[in-house]
Amino acid sequence: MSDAAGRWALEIDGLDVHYGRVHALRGLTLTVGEGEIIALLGNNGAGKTSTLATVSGVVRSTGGTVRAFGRDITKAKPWEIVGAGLVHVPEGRRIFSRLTVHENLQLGGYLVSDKTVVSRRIDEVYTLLPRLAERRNQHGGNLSGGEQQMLAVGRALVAKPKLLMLDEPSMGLAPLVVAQIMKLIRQINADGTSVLLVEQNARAALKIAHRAYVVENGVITLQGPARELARDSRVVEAYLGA
Amino acid sequence: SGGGEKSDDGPIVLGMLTPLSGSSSAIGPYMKNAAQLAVDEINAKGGVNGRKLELKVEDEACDAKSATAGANKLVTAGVKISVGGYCSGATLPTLPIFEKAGVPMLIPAANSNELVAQHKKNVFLINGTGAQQSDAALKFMKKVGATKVALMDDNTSYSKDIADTTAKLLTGSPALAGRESVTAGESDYGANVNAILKGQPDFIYWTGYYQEGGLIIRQLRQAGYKGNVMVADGSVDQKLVDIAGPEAAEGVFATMTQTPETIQGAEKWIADYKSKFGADPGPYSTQAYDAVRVAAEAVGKAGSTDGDAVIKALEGIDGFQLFSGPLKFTPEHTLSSGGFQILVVENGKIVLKDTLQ
Amino acid sequence: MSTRESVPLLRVQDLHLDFGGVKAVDGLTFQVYEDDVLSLVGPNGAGKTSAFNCITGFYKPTGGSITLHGTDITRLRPSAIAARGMSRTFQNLRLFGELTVLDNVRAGMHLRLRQNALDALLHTPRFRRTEREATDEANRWLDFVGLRGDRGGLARNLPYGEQRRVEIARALACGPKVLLLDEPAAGLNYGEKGELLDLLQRISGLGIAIVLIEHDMDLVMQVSRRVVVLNFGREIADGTPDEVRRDSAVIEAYLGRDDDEEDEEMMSHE
Amino acid sequence: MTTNLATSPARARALFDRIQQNRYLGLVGLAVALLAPFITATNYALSVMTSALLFVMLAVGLNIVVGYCGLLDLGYAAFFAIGAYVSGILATRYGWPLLATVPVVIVAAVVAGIVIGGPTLRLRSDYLAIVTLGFGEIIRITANNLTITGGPSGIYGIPGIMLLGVDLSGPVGLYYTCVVVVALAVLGAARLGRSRLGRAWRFIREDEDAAEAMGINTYRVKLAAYIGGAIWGGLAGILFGAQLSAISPPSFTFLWSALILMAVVLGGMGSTPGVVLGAIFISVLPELLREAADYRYFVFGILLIIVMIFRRQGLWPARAVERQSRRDRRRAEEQDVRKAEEVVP
Amino acid sequence: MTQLLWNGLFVGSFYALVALGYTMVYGIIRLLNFAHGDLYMLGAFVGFGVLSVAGGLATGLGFVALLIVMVIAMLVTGTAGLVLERVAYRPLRGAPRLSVLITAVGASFALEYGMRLAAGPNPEVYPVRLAGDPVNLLGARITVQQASLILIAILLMAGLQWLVMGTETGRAMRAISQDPTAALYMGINVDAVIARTFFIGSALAGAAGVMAGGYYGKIDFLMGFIIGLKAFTAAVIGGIGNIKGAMLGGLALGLLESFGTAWVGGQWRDVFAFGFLIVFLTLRPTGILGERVTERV
Ligand SMILES: Nc1ncnc2c1ncn2[C@@H]1O[C@H](COP(=O)(O)OP(=O)(O)OP(=O)(O)O)[C@@H](O)[C@H]1O
Ligand SMILES: Nc1ncnc2c1ncn2[C@@H]1O[C@H](COP(=O)(O)OP(=O)(O)OP(=O)(O)O)[C@@H](O)[C@H]1O
Ligand SMILES: CC(C)C[C@H](N)C(=O)O
Ligand SMILES: [Mg+2]
Ligand SMILES: [Mg+2]
Repeated sequence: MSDAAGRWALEIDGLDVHYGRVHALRGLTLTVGEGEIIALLGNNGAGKTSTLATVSGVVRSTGGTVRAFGRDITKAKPWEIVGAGLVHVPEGRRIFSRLTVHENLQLGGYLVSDKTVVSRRIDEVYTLLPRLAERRNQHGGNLSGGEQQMLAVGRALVAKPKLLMLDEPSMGLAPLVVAQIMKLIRQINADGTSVLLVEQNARAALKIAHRAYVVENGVITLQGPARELARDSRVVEAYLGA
Repeated sequence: SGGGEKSDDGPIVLGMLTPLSGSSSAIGPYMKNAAQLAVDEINAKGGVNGRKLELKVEDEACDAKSATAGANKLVTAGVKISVGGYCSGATLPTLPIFEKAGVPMLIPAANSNELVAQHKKNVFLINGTGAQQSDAALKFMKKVGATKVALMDDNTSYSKDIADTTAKLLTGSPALAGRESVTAGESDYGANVNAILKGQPDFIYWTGYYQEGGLIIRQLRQAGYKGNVMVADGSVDQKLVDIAGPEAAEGVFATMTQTPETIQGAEKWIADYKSKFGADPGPYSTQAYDAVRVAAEAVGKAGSTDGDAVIKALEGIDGFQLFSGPLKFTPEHTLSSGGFQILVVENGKIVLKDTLQ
Repeated sequence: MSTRESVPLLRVQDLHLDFGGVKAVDGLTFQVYEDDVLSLVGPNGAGKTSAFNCITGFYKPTGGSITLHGTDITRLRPSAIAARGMSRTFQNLRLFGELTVLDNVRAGMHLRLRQNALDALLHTPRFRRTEREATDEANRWLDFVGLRGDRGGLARNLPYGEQRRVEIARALACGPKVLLLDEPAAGLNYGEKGELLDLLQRISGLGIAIVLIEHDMDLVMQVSRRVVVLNFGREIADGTPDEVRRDSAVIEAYLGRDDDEEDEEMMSHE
Repeated sequence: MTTNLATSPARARALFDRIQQNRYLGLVGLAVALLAPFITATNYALSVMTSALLFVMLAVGLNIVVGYCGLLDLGYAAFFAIGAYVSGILATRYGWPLLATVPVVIVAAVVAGIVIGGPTLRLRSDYLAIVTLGFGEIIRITANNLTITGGPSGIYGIPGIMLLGVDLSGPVGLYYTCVVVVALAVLGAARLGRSRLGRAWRFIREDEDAAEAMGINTYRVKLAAYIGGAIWGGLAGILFGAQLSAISPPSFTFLWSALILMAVVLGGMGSTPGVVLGAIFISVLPELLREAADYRYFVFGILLIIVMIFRRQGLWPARAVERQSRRDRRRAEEQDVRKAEEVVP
Repeated sequence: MTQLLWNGLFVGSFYALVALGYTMVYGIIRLLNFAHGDLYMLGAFVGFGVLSVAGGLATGLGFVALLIVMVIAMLVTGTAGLVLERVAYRPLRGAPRLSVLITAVGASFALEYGMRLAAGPNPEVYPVRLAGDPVNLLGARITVQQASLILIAILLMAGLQWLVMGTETGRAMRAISQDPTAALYMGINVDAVIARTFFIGSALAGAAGVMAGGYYGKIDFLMGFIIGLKAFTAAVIGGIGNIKGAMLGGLALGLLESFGTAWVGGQWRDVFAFGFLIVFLTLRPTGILGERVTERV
């Protein structure tokens, strides 16, 4: 078990998700302790994105429960879930392409009622990711792929989440920036945010995670402390390489 | 075709196409009610040839497709005489349908010259034609000493038809001082008013309907126009005055066949209508009423509902009293005298001004 | 071989692209030869995708020229460029999501299907034959890229990695001489990257030149013959993978120093 | 891995899929159309059915533009008007038999398609919608204002169709003429939709840029869709003139364009059986509601909402998935073992 | 000349007002809301109903009465818009874009013919009329009422512009218009924001309806059709989803019609206006203020 405080940030229990005829999640069970970074690994189509999207309330589960910070959010609306402090950086970035970089960041703080706090946090993001500051008045859609990814992460930070869920944040980033982002995640975590990290870059993910899960065909097949999994031969073979 | 020839003592079915939907749908109920009034009156007196009359009404929607479907439906329902037709454009394609079914048509309202130009032997117009209306208009223009006449229409078949025939008459004095077509259904005719006033007319003749007519009169006055305004029969409705506002409408003339309001002794008819339907009769209620009566008369004279016999009887009618005067069809099957007279708005009411006799 | 090498298949000469103030591409020059596997790398926003967009006709460059097989294609529309033997994939997948996987691949064959409207209306034998051939070939390309998912199903329902394969199959179906791939390994895990590497080598084996944009250095190092490094729209290095890897400017701007990584390793949690 | 696919909704869906893919479906539809007059053959029923057929033809034509190619066209009645007027004018003013006007109408429709499509197809959908709407209005107003088109009263006395000395102008003759023509039109549109060109239309609908990247000259292919739609509309116009014997500008208003579009969407964009069904629905429903008199269009409106809520993809949506024939599947399996070198680009 | 200009601007500001609501709704859910013009009609009838009930009381107060009535009508049409969204549009969230067009046309029919059932097919005349004596300004006849109506229109537009561009809600609206799912990830209550947009857009249409009723006097159940079409046109030429654009589009359309009538006559006016628009759009394919983003590939 983890060394984190006794409470769970997220408890997913027996989650089922169907897309029409496709049974994408089959009783998936997973927990994120408060203060933990959890890595979720798996092949394409294993159900990682589906897991996050269901937690966010964007996809409806067909069975199982989701609890966040002790509260049942299985049937909650997406905005209630964000309101509860669960923020999701979606796969494929989903930047508002015809809003400026700055406006995108402001939307990150949509549920924060004190707007001075929002602008302070935006400034913090600008210091963390100076590239965004340079492009603050450019349309999100005109950013390069990597810049968009930075914006997506930055946008989530403005919400100051209690649990941050990231879906492949390193996708499309230059190696240097991947390192930066991972560092950033660790920093956010150190400031008290729990993290659920979906990554194809397993090496980078396992490096910063406390614990990790491997999902295959919609069920968890492996779990354990990140360092142990990093040595597990099955993980090495499939996700890490020599 | 036909189909409903069940027995010779069942009711004689009359069919009416009239707009019940679309932008002219205000008229439909007037025509329908008035026709029903006539049917009920005749039935109360024992019907025709010992048979009752029955009225079937279909929506014409002022649209060709709706009208043809409606006409076919009426024919299928065994209609013997058609007493409907309001929009010329929608009525035109129904002519061959009724013709093939051997059904005579007494068209109460639609009056485009195109209806006449086809020379269909089953088609009779109860309303004065555009040409007759133009003649009346010109007569009156001369009478009031108009020198520069401007014409405004709404781009529909009926309206443009009158404007065109009137324009042809305006060669010497009065002279044509401009023409303008508006788009029906809008609210602001300021631009059209502007354009028409460029020619500095002293007499403006609006040949469209009252909805736009009321607005145009009002906007003409607001633009400072002080000359005469006259409207054609499509605009004769109390609503014209309401829309224009009583001050603006005051003194506006109209070319119109006789209306219940202008006919001596028609008060009783109005009262009957009102008590039956709880509303005042509106435009084309008299014509619809008359169409039913003429139909009954012709069937009575012919002694049968056979199409050709009825047509013969219709052609033979002479002096049958209509609201618009004694009836006698011309060889073209139009009214021999259009029966047009001039009305005027006086103290907010439309009253008879001049019979042009 | 050597004569071929001297005549480049694709030549990009002093390419410029400005967006208002932003110089997305700023004097880029490179050549691609037959059988080449050229990687274009560089920091995010360096102008790699923009360069692709210019080369394939989606952006009109503000300066410079592009020639393919010796003919100037700088101002042609994308379809005309594709017709001359260059096809591409997109950084953000651009599959026809509401169409079937097979139809997606048939899109690539559009240019080569000899069939007209009359054939279609009358269902002539030629129509039947070409349709059959199209299906066969589409299936072959899907086999080639190793697609596992349902070919008759909607493309958007495939998992991400599979969608990447379909996009490559679609580009291959165009019958290109030069294939431009924009970050094909993004979103793939280790095992899948291995399959991609194999796929790239097989494509190369078909005699198709590949230009690759990629941030995954392992893949770049293993597959490329040459690597061009961009920064701020300009070339900062050009050479074999090994040369580029050791280039200090590249390390500074793009790769980062190794000790950075070690640093992190040590910081792992207790 | 033990999902039971034999659950009843799945089986129903599979059955539906099979019906949808049935190649005899068209024949069944044709048989229904041919036999309908034996059930009821009053003039009224025939005229409603003929109108429905014309509507089917229009909807199928518009489906090429909107359903296949994804171009929002709010002025489709324009092509319908062009067909009706060109043939009407030639038939009444110059005494041509209606059949002889067909080639001229086709040429006119193609020209009109190019004139409006040429300069404006570069526009993205909503701007294109306005341009087409404007084009529709321009055509109607022009017809309303010119003398050759008969002004606001239009053209009347259009003769019926004569074929090899057989008079087809009666309600029955006309109906069967329409059945044949419309059946061919539906078949033609469906076949085009399943061809190389039809696929290209759909690629453009899905993603224009990606289509370009595949070597599809999107401009030319879109123009082809436009021209196709125009031809279908123009031909329907001829039949319309033959049916009503009179045509006038109010028959070609924006409302008409909107109704045709509704038939396409209501039926299921891009789906031939769907569009046919949608057209029948849109054209017959108001007739069925004649009895509701004053409530007619009120009920019609409410019904449209209800239908759409329950079938958001349309009454009969386009078939999304493609089932590989057994031969294809077997071959695919064989090919799995073979090696990739055999693939020739 | 100035008269033409003034006419065009006056009519155009009506178009603009209706176009604003249109463009808002369009902007957020890409719905060609064919029922929008009918909400304008509804507003006019609500105003009429209130004025008739209030009777002589209102007639005396004139302009002020109209303002009060306008607020009531805005509330009613706004609510109607909400209901419409809830009943006819929300169930189709996520459906193909054109599917919603059908329910919009259905709603349009239902509103038009529902009103016909309720109020009859005859046009009605407002008991309060804004006439007023014109003053001559640079050769144009201008009434105080006209000027005030334009002023109200401008104020409403300015408020809207501020709402959409300057507030959190506006930002949320724009976000939803681009990617509703991503908006969910931001914690935006998408349903609520869309509903709010409908309320505002519909209320604006209602306001325009009352203004038209009070100024022109005549209302009828089909009065929304043409203006709905014009609003759509105006919204598009202005650059869809763009508030300022809708305003400019409305004014441009008004001016085009005004000058078109003067130059080529009323019967060719629409040919002129549409012809101009087509040429304009071919040259500037994203409307007056539509953003010219190079679509990224
Ligand atoms: N909208 C959808 N409709 C149908 N099937 C879907 C849909 N979304 C996902 N799926 C299917 O659900 C399964 C799980 O998909 P999911 O996106 O969660 O995988 P993932 O682990 O995130 O994969 P990747 O690494 O490719 O992002 C896959 O088989 C996918 O095809
Ligand atoms: N349409 C546009 N308008 C304005 N700026 C643009 C546009 N397209 C690209 N840019 C800018 O040009 C620069 C180069 O972008 P490009 O997408 O080519 O980068 P890239 O090298 O592909 O980066 P990545 O690795 O992150 O995908 C970026 O800074 C981007 O913001
Ligand atoms: C005044 C009306 C009776 C004219 C009729 N609407 C027609 O089109 O002929
Ligand atoms: Mg995923
Ligand atoms: Mg890129």
